[in-house]
Parts: sequence; structure tokens; C-alpha cells
Amino acid sequence: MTIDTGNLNPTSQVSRPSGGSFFTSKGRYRAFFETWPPIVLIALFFIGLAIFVVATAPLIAPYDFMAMDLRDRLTPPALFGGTWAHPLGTDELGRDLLSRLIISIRVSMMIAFLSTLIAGTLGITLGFLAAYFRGRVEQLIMMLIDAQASMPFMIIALAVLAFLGNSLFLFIVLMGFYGWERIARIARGLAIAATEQGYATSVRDLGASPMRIYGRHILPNIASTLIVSMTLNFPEVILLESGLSFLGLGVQPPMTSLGNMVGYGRDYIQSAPWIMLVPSAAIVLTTLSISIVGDWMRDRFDPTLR
Amino acid sequence: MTLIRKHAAMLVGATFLAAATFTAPAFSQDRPDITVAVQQIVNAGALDVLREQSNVGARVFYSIFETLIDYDRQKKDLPQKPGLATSWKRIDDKTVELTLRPGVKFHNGDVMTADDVVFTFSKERFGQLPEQEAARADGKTLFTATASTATEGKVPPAEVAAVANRAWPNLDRVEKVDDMTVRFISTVADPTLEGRISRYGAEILSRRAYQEADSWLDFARKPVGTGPYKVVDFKPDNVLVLEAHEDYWGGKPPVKNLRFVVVPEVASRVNGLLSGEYDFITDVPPDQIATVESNADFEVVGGPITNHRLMVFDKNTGPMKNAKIRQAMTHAIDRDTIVEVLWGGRTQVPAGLQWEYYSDMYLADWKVPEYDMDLARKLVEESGYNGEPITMRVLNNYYTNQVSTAQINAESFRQIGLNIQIEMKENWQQIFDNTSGPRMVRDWSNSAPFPDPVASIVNQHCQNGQQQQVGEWTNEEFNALCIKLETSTDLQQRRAAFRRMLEIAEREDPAFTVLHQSAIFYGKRKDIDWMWSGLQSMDFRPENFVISTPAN
Amino acid sequence: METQLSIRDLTVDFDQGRQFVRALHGVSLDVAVGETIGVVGESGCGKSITWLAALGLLGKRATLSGSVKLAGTELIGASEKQLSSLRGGKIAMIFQDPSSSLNPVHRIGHQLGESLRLHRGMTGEQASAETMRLLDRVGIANARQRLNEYPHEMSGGMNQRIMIAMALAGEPDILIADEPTTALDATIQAQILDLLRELSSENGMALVLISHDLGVVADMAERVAVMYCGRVIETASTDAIFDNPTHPYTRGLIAALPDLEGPKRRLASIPGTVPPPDQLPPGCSFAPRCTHATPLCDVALPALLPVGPDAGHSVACIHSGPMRVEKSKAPARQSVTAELEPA
Amino acid sequence: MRPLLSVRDIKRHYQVRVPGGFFGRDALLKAVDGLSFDINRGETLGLVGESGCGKSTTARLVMGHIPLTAGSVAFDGQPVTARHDSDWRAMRRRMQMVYQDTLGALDRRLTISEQIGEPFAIHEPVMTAGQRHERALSLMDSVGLRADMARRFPHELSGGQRQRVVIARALALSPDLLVCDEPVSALDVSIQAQVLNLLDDLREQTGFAALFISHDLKVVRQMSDRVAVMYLGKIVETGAPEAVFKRAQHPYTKALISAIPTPRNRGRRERIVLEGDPPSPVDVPPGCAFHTRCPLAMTQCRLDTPLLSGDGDHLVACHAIHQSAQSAPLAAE
Amino acid sequence: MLRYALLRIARALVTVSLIVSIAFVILRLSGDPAIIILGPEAPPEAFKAFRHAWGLDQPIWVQYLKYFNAIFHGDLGNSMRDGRSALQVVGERIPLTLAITIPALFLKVLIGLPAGVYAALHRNTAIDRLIMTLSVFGFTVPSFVLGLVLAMIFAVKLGWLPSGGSDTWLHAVLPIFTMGMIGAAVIARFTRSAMLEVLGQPYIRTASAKGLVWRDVVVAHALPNAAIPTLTIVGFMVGSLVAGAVVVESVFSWPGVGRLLVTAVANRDLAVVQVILLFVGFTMVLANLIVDLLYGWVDPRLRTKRLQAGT
Repeated sequence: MTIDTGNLNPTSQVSRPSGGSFFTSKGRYRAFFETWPPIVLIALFFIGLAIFVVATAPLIAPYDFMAMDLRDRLTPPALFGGTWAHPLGTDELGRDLLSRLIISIRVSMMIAFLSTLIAGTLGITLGFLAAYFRGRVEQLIMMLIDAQASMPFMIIALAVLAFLGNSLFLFIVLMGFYGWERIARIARGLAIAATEQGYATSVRDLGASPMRIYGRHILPNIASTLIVSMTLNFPEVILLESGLSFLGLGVQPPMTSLGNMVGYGRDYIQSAPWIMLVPSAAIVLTTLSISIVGDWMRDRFDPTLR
Repeated sequence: MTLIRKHAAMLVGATFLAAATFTAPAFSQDRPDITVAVQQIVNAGALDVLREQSNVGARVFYSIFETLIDYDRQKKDLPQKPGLATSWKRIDDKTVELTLRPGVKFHNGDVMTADDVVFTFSKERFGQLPEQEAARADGKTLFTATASTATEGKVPPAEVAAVANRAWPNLDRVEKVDDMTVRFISTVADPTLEGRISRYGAEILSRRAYQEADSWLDFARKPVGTGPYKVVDFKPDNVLVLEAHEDYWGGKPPVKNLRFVVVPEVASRVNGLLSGEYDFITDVPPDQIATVESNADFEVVGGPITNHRLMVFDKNTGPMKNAKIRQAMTHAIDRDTIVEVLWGGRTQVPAGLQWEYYSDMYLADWKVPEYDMDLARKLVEESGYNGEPITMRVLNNYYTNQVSTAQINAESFRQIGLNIQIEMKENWQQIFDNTSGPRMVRDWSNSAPFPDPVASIVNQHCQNGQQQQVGEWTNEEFNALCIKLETSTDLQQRRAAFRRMLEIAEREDPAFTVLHQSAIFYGKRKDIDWMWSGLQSMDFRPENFVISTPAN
Repeated sequence: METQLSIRDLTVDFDQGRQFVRALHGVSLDVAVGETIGVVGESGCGKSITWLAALGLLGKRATLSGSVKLAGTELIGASEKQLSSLRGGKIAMIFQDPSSSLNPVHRIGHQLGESLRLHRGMTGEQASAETMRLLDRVGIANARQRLNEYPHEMSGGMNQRIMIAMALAGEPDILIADEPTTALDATIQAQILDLLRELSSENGMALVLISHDLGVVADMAERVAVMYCGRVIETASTDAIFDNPTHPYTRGLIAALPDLEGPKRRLASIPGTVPPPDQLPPGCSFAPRCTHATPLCDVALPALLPVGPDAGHSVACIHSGPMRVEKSKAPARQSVTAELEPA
Repeated sequence: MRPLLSVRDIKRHYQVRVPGGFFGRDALLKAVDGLSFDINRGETLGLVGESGCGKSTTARLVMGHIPLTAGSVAFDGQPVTARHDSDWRAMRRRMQMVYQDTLGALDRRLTISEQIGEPFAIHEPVMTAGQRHERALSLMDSVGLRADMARRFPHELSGGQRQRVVIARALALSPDLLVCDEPVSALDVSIQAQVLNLLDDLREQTGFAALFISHDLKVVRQMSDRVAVMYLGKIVETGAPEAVFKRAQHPYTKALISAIPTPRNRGRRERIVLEGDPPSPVDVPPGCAFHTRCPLAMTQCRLDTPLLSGDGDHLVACHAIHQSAQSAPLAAE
Repeated sequence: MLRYALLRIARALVTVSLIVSIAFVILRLSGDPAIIILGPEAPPEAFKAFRHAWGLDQPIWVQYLKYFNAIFHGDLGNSMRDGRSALQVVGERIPLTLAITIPALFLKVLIGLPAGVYAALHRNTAIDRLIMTLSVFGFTVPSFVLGLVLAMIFAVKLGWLPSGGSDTWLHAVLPIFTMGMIGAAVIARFTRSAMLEVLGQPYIRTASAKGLVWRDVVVAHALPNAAIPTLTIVGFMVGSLVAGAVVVESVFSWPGVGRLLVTAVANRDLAVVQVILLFVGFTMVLANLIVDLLYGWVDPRLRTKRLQAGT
């Protein structure tokens, strides 16, 4: 008999689940946590929580976020000497911080989401136009990209917001101009790469129209890369909004947002630090979670993006 | 006298030496260097009292300049007292004669004379000479005075001329009687002349220094006055360094170097005070008082000032056309709660747009509309209000507690059935703008630079006042009374006119309603004995600055 | 013949996320002093991995077992320091894509000099003289000027010469050439192969030539090892392999090559594809594609055993040789399966 | 009879800047420099040469991917341009391409059946998705793909299977011309044979003409009715495969053939090893581009560009050959 | 190369003038500087006089043409608020900003680079995760929150450092530290991914194969290559040296360009805003240009590639 069975003796480590392949299993937990690192799980949990809050904000907020109780101002959070009537305490007008936080998360997330959507649409459209037309059109679009990139957005926002004023709609539109140039660059680069050798050329060779090539083939293909890069845009918009709120140009009262809460709470950093620290923590936790998950997604799904 | 002068000269020389070498510890130990953290030094970027129209300038200007008639600034009722003039008297309805204080020295060492006073109130200083206007139209900063001496003169910016015009609407001329005596002569009978002479904006400048400066701007960045401190260094938005004026007529200034540094963040100012970096901080919000005072080495002083916070109505727009709506709003404001909660009870609800220091002109029995929600609701009902939105334009805490106050009031207005919408605005232009949307309710404040209703209600709400100029409000009867108040010299007539004006503007056809008296708070080292002033000036003269125990 | 390098039962497992998957299933190979051995196989058969593993170049994601002895020194489990003194010194390696295998930001001279410094302690003038000699030796004209150039300024063939010069710098006993000409044009390939041949005979250097191109291996090697799915399935002298291929896979590979000469014929192709390492069939990995497979092939793992008249000709196929066919008559599929089922 | 594809003196030049001087200098890269050939219906022309010789550029010019610098390409009498308008798109029904990089050529987000159905979706919009799927299945069958792969994605297939998908897709609309750019260079030997056989079979069944581009002489010989050897943007030798590969005349062709190692002629042959690298297409030497590496180079080679000439189908562009052909019969190598 | 540089500069000029034009229009439309600068209680005549003096009563296109005409004559206008030339106003602030942004840049690089390299070399270990989490944390904390909290700790609680102002070098410590922390986080992330990419390249394997010990492979072969992409982000940071400190300057009352910008925008001090925008645009463009040239220096491949692309 010449059958070599020497390798077949199952050991504690070596298993042979199927066919002739050899697998050395990792510990179940080790394998699980290597695929889903704990920090990513925590981040995902926070994102889930934030999405839940966004979806149900008015339902779960214990009070109207604008309701004032001037006799009950600046009460500390429950665990720091306050009462459970206001678990996170109250602000300078006696408004319940938990309720405001919930609404603020909703508003900030909506702003970040919508403006990222706008930036994405703008960036992809311009990027594709540049990739399709090349030549002059491309030069022009590249110039716009350069212009946008050579001016810190904070400065543009500063100048423009002074003009646009306080409308939430206009604020979102403005934030929609944040980061479009990055997305446009990526979209253009990927579209050119696709047209230069890959599947886009081959689809064109089949006789597909540009609309079909860009809409049905290129866009779905580069979507994951774009979505990851938009994910990274998201926390930056939240931070930008808070920075602008700090300078008094963010979301304006009576509307509230995380940045707005921090901006108005900063005067109380010594007398009632929770007013500022609670929304700050929310900003850090959400942006941290999104960035961690975004990085993780990028590492996992998208080696093309740095 | 001469002996004193000699001494003074020596002293000046010594100071100069000390300043030049910079390392004279013996000297600096004698008197402390004091740093004041302010939100802003001057809004307009120049140290000219005729350009800086905001009240923030007042706190630094009083250390640099002085008026002929001063106030006892630390007293609550702000009585007038001799300043650079030792005495004054009415010659007639149109004329006031002042005797100048002898031996007053400007920062450049010159002795103040009648010439300086005449110059301070001259057309040239005001930038109102035809040649100046022509030069200004050409964009020049200098002009050649053809009429008199063919010397070169300076062209102040146009707004200086305009402000001077407003401050001195009836001033005909200032006459030199002799070196130490001047006369102010107005074109019409003017009961407010003494008030105007004492007001902010009437500070005496050194004629020689002004004329020798290279341009108006150069002078405005390093002006020469008679105050206890002289300007050493001025960087707008950053720092103003003043140095003791050793020849100051009122005695040796108690501070060697007085620095005003700009620290816009409240938290940073408080931090800096507590960490010992600043000796004084200004604009402490009432909510932060406890924080400062939790440290036994520091305290907060301050209180109501000669400025009232108002809510102003535009009677030409939408529901605001109905006086009942406006009246309802005036009754729905819980002023006492606002003062109690947002101001910690450290200011007060005044008796309408007037201050006690009006003395004779003060109407002690006048009141702001009482807080009565039922009455307010009734008024809204009577008005036939149909739920049309009413917008409140608010700036982002241009005034202390502005946003909070607006939100509290908006809540009350909602409760009386008004559809109130807060519109946050970024600047004053947007507040006044009536092209982008209806202008209905806005915030404002009124100061009284001198103790007479003319300084407030007339200047701000009459025909030439801003409210009527931007087209928010007008009232015929009111306007007729304005003229009477300005020109009549009969006290009873004037009081009657003022009362009727308040009735119209605050009650019958509300143009505005007073929210509360503004207040200002300073955080300071407890070991410094120092009093704040209702005129918002910071007084660092010898009688108002004593360090009880040696610092450091 | 004296053995220079000896690989015994080398296995490599790669971290595949959830588990480690075995890529090499106990490879054993010997390289004699001065010998040229060809390793052929299609992509994914483990031919490069064997040698990268031997040199400890697979990184942390791979787990090794077995033994690799270089002139008596065990390499598996050797310290980083030990390994690095051997790498580039006693044993050198060149790679498939010469242009990206050279550091783009360093000049040629610098990269060569580094090897000389490491293994022969040369610096300065001495090093640069030696560098020029080496470049000259690998047929690069104008050596002095080339020293100051960057890899991207040169053609692929030129870069491969530089890689070879760099490998020679340590005066190795054994050179592993991993697909050295795959990225090169036919005429350049011929130049490089000639150069390698010359160098190995000149220096008595053993040469391991890894290639998917049967032609290249046939041209260069004295002995050939054919690999499939992480195993050596046939090894013999070059002549024996090509004149008398025994394993059906080897036969298939040779038959699948188009000819330039002779009458045009339809190509004989091997059906199916190479299974990825995590989807190997039980039994002989080649069985699913093999035209001669019997049920036994599906379950039995053939060992690499001597076969035929030629010395050193071994093959891993239960059907190879009449002797085996007889012996392999028996076990019913079920019983074997049962026997193999892990408890 | 009119040839299906007629390529006349096509050129493709690029303006480039190359190192030289401090700021670099302008130079002309002649990727394709005067190429003419015809392909008749049902005929396969093999184009062979080393990298950088302009084979792929030729394919792109023929397909109308990039504009011509000079010359003309006519497909069934119709000029092929690089204007990607509706005419151009319509022409795709009749000319298709097979690529080297199969993973790149397939949209990785579409299933195999969708990929193969794509040409129908583009050119026959009336077809329903179900019909497309049916057609795709039958095409898959004809290229030897199992029906159960229809729902898989490209990355789940092996290289050979993917190439089958590409071929099935290209042949979906029964084109008259198939341009194959290195279709098997990325494949393993065993798979390469499968794909070559498949192409051969399909050609027999459907009768498409092909431009078959490869650097591998053996593959070209296997597939072509006629071959053309390219060097630096020009054809140096063309003719029937038997003629070109067995009786190679151009010294470059000879060197190329001799450089190919095969297991069958082990140790039995003399190799002509050429010196040096091919010159860069930017610096094409004047005269015969090959003269810098040519063992037969003469003075004339440096001056005049040799023209393709010869008797019958077997044409060579070489001064040395032409001269010796005039003077004496060519000595056997 | 020169042609390339000129081309870049020309494009940059167009870019900057585009920015300035947009800013011009937006700022002019967005509010009347007169009332903002003179204050709401100033008399209406003063506003009128002010508007006339600054030409604000003219149609916007006239103002625009005049503005551009003036720029071409080297006149960038005067500050409406301050009266002096805007160039002078901005110019005296620039050194102050650079005094904190340049040390902060060094801090960013000195912390970020080693941290990123270390994390890449120890990929997927606990220390890598720690560094990366800290790094993500670093740039998800709003800078003003970090600034205020640092001031709380170091100025108020510990009393080690001043909390705001610009009198001594000690005043610069907290702003530098705040910016440095945040920037270091960004650089660390960038460096890590650049390093990981480089470590996967064939030449790293070559370097190992030639017998270099791992440390030398990293230092001599991986680092120089990883530096190339990292240069982009450092270049961007250099480009924002002038304007990168808007928030931090406000937090720490540091009288630099950033704070000037905030006040100037708030006051609609148009000429000053425009000069700052010009400065920022130019530094950014200049930094990009320098980065490009540096690329050529650190990456020899680009020297020729760019030449070929320069058609």
C-alpha cells in the first residue's frame, strides 16, 4: 500500500474539514475578534445607537428640547449631584440636556449626512464630467478643485456663512461643498482608470453609451471606494459644524446641534462643565466611531484608497 | 508753583529715563503693572472718541482723555464735578463760560490752554471744513488750509464729521475769552449744553500734538490727552499699553504700566484672572460671577450702567402694524425674572428709557409696562391677530445674555398666542435689512452719554434718530414733542414733553420697550481697592486705585 | 553529490482570517553543490512560496514547519540575525519583476554597495570598484554612469542584470531565481538566461530556477521538480522529465505547449483548473482533472516515490509504473473513506 | 473581394518630453509608424513582437479607441474613427475585442450571465431580462462554462473561465472581426491550451475574422492564418506562419525564433542572442530601426528605411535580404 | 521643469483670483460695514459718510473693477476699521501666527511620523491599535474643546502655563501643543498607511533577501519611500501655516491672522479679508509647488514622469 496517510492523523490543532485542504483553526474568539476587532464592535454599537437616536429622537427625548425652566438652571448631571429628573443636568436656561443632546445628535447627523450626500453628488458628477470630456472641461474642473483645495474650508465657510445667515437649509448646502473636491478627484481618477484599461473600455467596446458606461458600470464599481471616502467626510462635517458654532456661525438657536451646544456651553466650562462636555463627548464618540468603522471598512474592502 | 513745575520736570525726566532703559526695578516695584483683559479695546480700531461709537471704548478712553466737566463716576447718581474746567456758568440760553484748570499738562508736556479747547471743538478737528471735505472726496488724508495759514492739516474720516455733527447739532463756536477761559455758544437755546460738554466725545485734545501728527490716523493711534495715562503702544484687537503720565494734574498715577489685552473668550478671561495673569477682567457674564468668587482672592464688582436694553418694534410690518400686538408684547415680558435669573439680581428694571442721573428731568413715577400675561392675551385677542409669524431678529450675544433673553421672551410671546420665530442674525446690517424678509422685532440698547433725555430718546428715537431713519417707526405727536424737548429751556415744559413722549413710545404706540438696565461686571483681585462706574469707564486715578496688601 | 541545501517536509500555513490554510504540504527537495535545478508548475502551485519560506521571507502571516538546512545550518526557526547573515551571503534570491524589486529612491550604486558592505565589508573606493566589476560582469556597459542612475531609468532587462549583480555581490553558494525572465521580452530573456548559465558554471554556484515556462526550465536545468497544489509531484533529471514524463500532470503540461516546429496540431489541454489551496479535493489533488483517475485517486494521497529506470526519478501518482497499478487494485472507496475520517 | 479590415499606412505618434537638458526636451514617440495590412473575412492575422513594438497600439487604432495620427482604417469599407458617436457604437456589433486582463475587462459587480447578456441589453433593448439570461446560458454552453456559474461573479472564477466569459460576451452579437490582444498571456499553460482550442473551435463554427496579437510566437503560430512580425512600430516580416517561422528571413525574426526555449529542441539549436535592448520608440534610429542590433547591418541600413517586399505572400523589410536575394540565393542559417 | 512651474503658477494665480472674486462678491453682499464698524448707536449721517468715503454706495461691479484695478497697481486697499493699509494690518499679524504654527508643525511631524511608523511596523498589535485609536481620537476632538480643557488643566488647575494672550513664549505653549496634538494624529494615520503600503512592495522583500536586518530594511528602504505620500499632508499643513489656527487663536486669545480674519469677517473689513485670502491662497499654492518640487527630490521616478506628462 502506498497511500501516504502520514499527514492525515488529526491533531488537536490540525483539522481537515473538507477535501484535501489543511486548515489550522484559530480559537473561535480569536478568529472572531480578528475579523471584528473589539474597538470596531464598540464603534458599530455607538453608530447603531446614534442611528437609533436619529430615528426616534422626538419620541425618546424626555422633554421638549426648547422647554425652559428658569428656576431650575444649571443643575448638574444625576451622578454629580443632580437629580434623575434631568439625568444629564440642565443648561443655562433650565432646559433638559438629555433632550437637547438627543435632538442635537439628530440635527448634527442629518446635517452631516445630507451635506455628505451633496458633496458626493457634486464630486461624482464633476469627477465624471472631467473624466469623460478630458481636455478643457477637465482643466476647468481641476481648477475648481484646486481652488477649493487651496482655501481652508473653515475660511470659506466663515465668509459665506456671514452672507447666508442662519437658515438650516443653506447651512447644509454650504457644508455640502465640504470635501466635494476630494470625492471629485477620486471619482475622476477611478473613472479614468476604468476607461483606460478596465471594464469600462470593454463595455464601451460592446457599444454602450456614455450614460450606460458611467451610470451602470463605473458608478456601482467605484461606489464602495466613494462611500468609504464619504464616510470619512461625515465626521469632518460634524467637527466643522462645531468649529463654526464656536465662532458663532453654526446652527443657530432656537435650533440646536452638537456644535451649537458646545459653542454656547463653553462659557460655562468652569461653572457648569457638563453643558459643554456632554455634547463634546457625543461629538467625539460619534466621529470616533464613524472614523474607526470607516478605516476598518477601508482596510477590509478597499485597498485602492489611502 | 515754579518749584512744583521743576520737580515735575525732573520727575518726567526720571520717568523717561526709566522707560528708556526699561530695567529699573526700583521704579516698577513702587507701582504695579496692571493688566486688564477686555473683550475688545475699541470696536472702530482707532483711539478717537469721535470715531469710536460703541460703549467699549469708554473704559480705556477715561485713562487717556478728560472732559472739561466730569462726573463723579463712582457714585451711583453720577453727579457732575469739575474736570478740566474748575467752574462754569451760564451766560445766557445759548452760552456757557468755563474757567479752565491751571497747570494741566498734556502727555507731550504742553500745558492745556484755551487754544486747545477751542481747537478740540473746531471745524478742523471735526473734519468739517470745506477743504477737508474736498480732500476727503479725493481720497486724501491731508489737506492744505487755504483760508488761514496755508499749512497742511489732517482729514479725519467722514464718519468723524458726522458724529461730531450729531454730538454738537447746535454748537455755533467755542470762543477763547482768555488763556484760561472759554465760552461755548450754541445757535439756538440749548439746555443740554453743559451735559454735552461733559459727555463722552467732548474730551480735550492737544492742539499741537494733533497738528504735528503725520495724519489723523497717526494721532488716533497715539493720541495726546490729559488723562493719567499715555499711550505707549496700540495694536487693535490685541493690546493697548498705557504708561503713567507722571505730570498728571490729579496726582501721581498709581499704576506704572496699564495694559489692556484683548481676550475674546469668557472662559479664557476667567481662567487668566484665576491663574493670576490678569488683574482685572471685564464683561464677566453674571453666570460666571460665582466661578470667579469661588476663589477667595478674587471678586466681581459691577452693576447697572447708563445703558438700557430694549426691544424695538417695526410698526410698518405685518401684525406689528397693530399697536395692540406691540402692547401685548410689552406686557408679556417677565422683566423681573430675567433680571433675577439671567443677571442674578445684579441689575434692575428701570423706569422706562431714563436714568436717575437725569436728576431734574427724571420722572420717578414712570414705569415700564407691567408683566401681565392675561392682559397680554386679551390684547392679542382684541387685535384680531391671525397667527401670522412674527420674527424676532437676534444677534449672537452681541449684548450679554442676548440669546437667552430672546429665548425666554419668545417663550412668553408664544404663551400669549403669538407665532414667534427667532431669526439669528450675524450683524447689524442684517438686523436692519428689510429687503430679505419682514423686519418686526429686534434688540437694541440705548445709552445716555449725558444726563438729559435728549441724549437717549431724542438721539435714538426722534426724527434724526436711528429708529425713524431706518423707517421702523414714526409718530407725529411724538416728533413735535422732540423739538420742544430739545429747544425749550423751561424745565416743567420739558418734563411734560418727555412724559408724553414716553407714554407714546412705550405705551400707546410702542416704538420700543425697555427690558432691563444693562449691567457690567468686572472680575478683579480682591486686594485692589477699586470701584466700577456706571459710565463704563475704568478709573485708574489715585483716588480709585489702592492695593491694600502688597501684591506678589 | 554534496548537498548544498536540503528541504524536508516543509509546510506553510497562511493566516486566512478565520483560520490558517496550508499552502505547502510537506515539500522535500535537495539542491546539490553547483547544480541547476528547475522548479516548474502553474501559478499557485507553491513553487515561489517554498523558497520564500526557506529564506524566511514570508512574514508574520505564515507559519512554517519542517526543516531547511543550508550546508548543515537549520534555517527554520533561526533568528532574524542569523537568517539575515545568510540571506544575500550564502544564499541569494532574485525576483520576477526586477523593476519593482529595486528600491525606486536609491541609486543603483547605493543598492549594490549595500550588499557589498553587508557581506564583504567593503566600503568606499573598494566597494565602488567592485560594484563596477560586478556591473561589468553582468553585461552592463558604461558601469560608472549607471551607478548614479535610478532603477526607473533603466529597462527591465537591465534591472534584472542589476538584481543579478546584487545577488552576486555576496558571492553566494546558491542563487534562487524566481521567474527571472517572465516579465522580459523573448530576446532579453535569452540574454538573461545565458548570463545565469555562465555565472553558475563559472562560480560553481547552485542555481534554483523557478519558472512556469517549461521551455526555460528545459533549457537551463539539470534536474526538474514539478509542483502541483503545494506538493512536488514529479522530480527527475531534465531529460527524463521531458522524454519520459510519468505524472499525468507533467505529461499534460508538455502536451499543452504549442509548437513552433512540426505540423500544426490541436493542443492537448488539461481540463479544469487548479483548485485554490483552501478547496483541495481529498486524495490526489490532480485527480479531478486527471484523465486516468480512478476512484482510489479521489481518496488516496500518493507519496513521491522512485519510478522507472532513471536514477532520481520520483513521482507521486498511484498509477505510475506497472508495479503500482497492480498494487492499487484494491480498497473499495467506502472503506478508505471510513478509514480516513478523523475521529 | 473587398477585405473585411483594411489598414493603410497607419501611424500613431505621441508628443512627449524626455529627460535631456535641464528642462527636458520635446520628442516624438512613434508607437506605430506606418503599418498596412488587410484581414479578409474569416481570416486570422497574427501580430507578434516584443513589448513596446506597437502591437497593442495597433489593436487600439483598429478598434478606434484612439485617433490615428495618419493613415486609415476601414472596416468593411467604412472608416473607423475614434469619435465615439452612435455610428461608432453601432459598429461594435460587428467588431469586438478580447483582452489580456480578464479581471479588469469584466465588471466585477455583475454576474456572469449579466456580463454575457450586456451586449443584448445595449444593442437589443427590446429583449427582456429573461431572454437575455437564456441567450447568455446558451453562449456559456458554447464556450464551455457550466450553467451553474451563471450567477457567479468574475472574481469567483479562474482566469481561464473568465477569459471564456469575455469571449462569450464578445461573440454574443456574432461579430465579423475579433481583435484579441494577448488573450492567453496571463493564463497558465494548461489553461492557455484550453482557451486557444476554444477560440479555434469557435472560429470554425462562426467564421469570424481575427486580429490575434501576442508576444508568444508559438501561440501566434498556433492561431494564425497569416502572421506579421513587428519591430518598433513597423512590420518587418509577414507571410504564412509556416513561411515566416520555418523560413524566417529577417534577422530579427530569426533571432526571435531562436530565443524561444522549448522543451522539444533542448540543446539542439544555436541561439542567436541579440545584443542590448530594443531602442526606445522615442529614439527610433534612422534607416532600418533594427540596424543597431542587427548582425547583418550595412551602411545602407543606417540611411534608408527598407520596404516590405518579396515574392508571393512572404514579405520582408530588410536591405541585406533584398540585396542577397538579388545577388545570391540566401544561405541557410 | 521651468515650464511646468510657470504653468502651475499661472493656474494658481487664476485660482487665487477666483477665490478673491468670490469672496469679494459674497462679502459685499453680506452686510454693510458702516453700521457694523461704527456700531448700531452711531448717527445715520455717519453711516452715509462712511459708505461714501469707502465707495460702498457704488454698484458692486464698479467696486469690483476698482478693486481689481487697484490690485494691479499694487494697492490692496486700506482697512476700513483700522485705517491703515490692509497689507500692513495683516503683515503685523503674520509673524505672530507663524510663531505658533511653525513650532506646531515641527511637533506634528516629530510625534506623528514616529508614531505612524511604529504602528505600521507593529500592525494589528495592541500598541498599533492604541496609537491608531489615539490618533483617531486626536482629530475627532474639536480643537477648541481640547484647547479649553488643556487650559483648564495647565493654566487654572495646575497654574503652570498662561491660559491666553501672547506676552511671552510660555503663552505659545498651549496653542502649539493643541495644534500639535491634532496634527500629529493626522500625520500618524497617514504615515501608517503609507508605510503599510510600502512594506508590501517587492523591493522591501529584496532588501530583506539581500541580508539586511529588519531595522535597516525599515530605516533605509521603507522610510524614504513612505515619506513620499506623507509629504503631501505635511505640504498641506505648511500651506495652512498662515490660516490654520483660526479656532486655536480664538481659544487662546492669540492675536494672529486667524483671529484677525474672524474679526475682519465679522466687521466686513473687506480689504483685510481679501488680503488674508490672498495670503492664504498664495501660501497654499506655494506650498503645493514646493511639495511638488520636493517630490521630484525624494522620488526620482517623478522627475522623468512629470517631464513626460508635461505636454
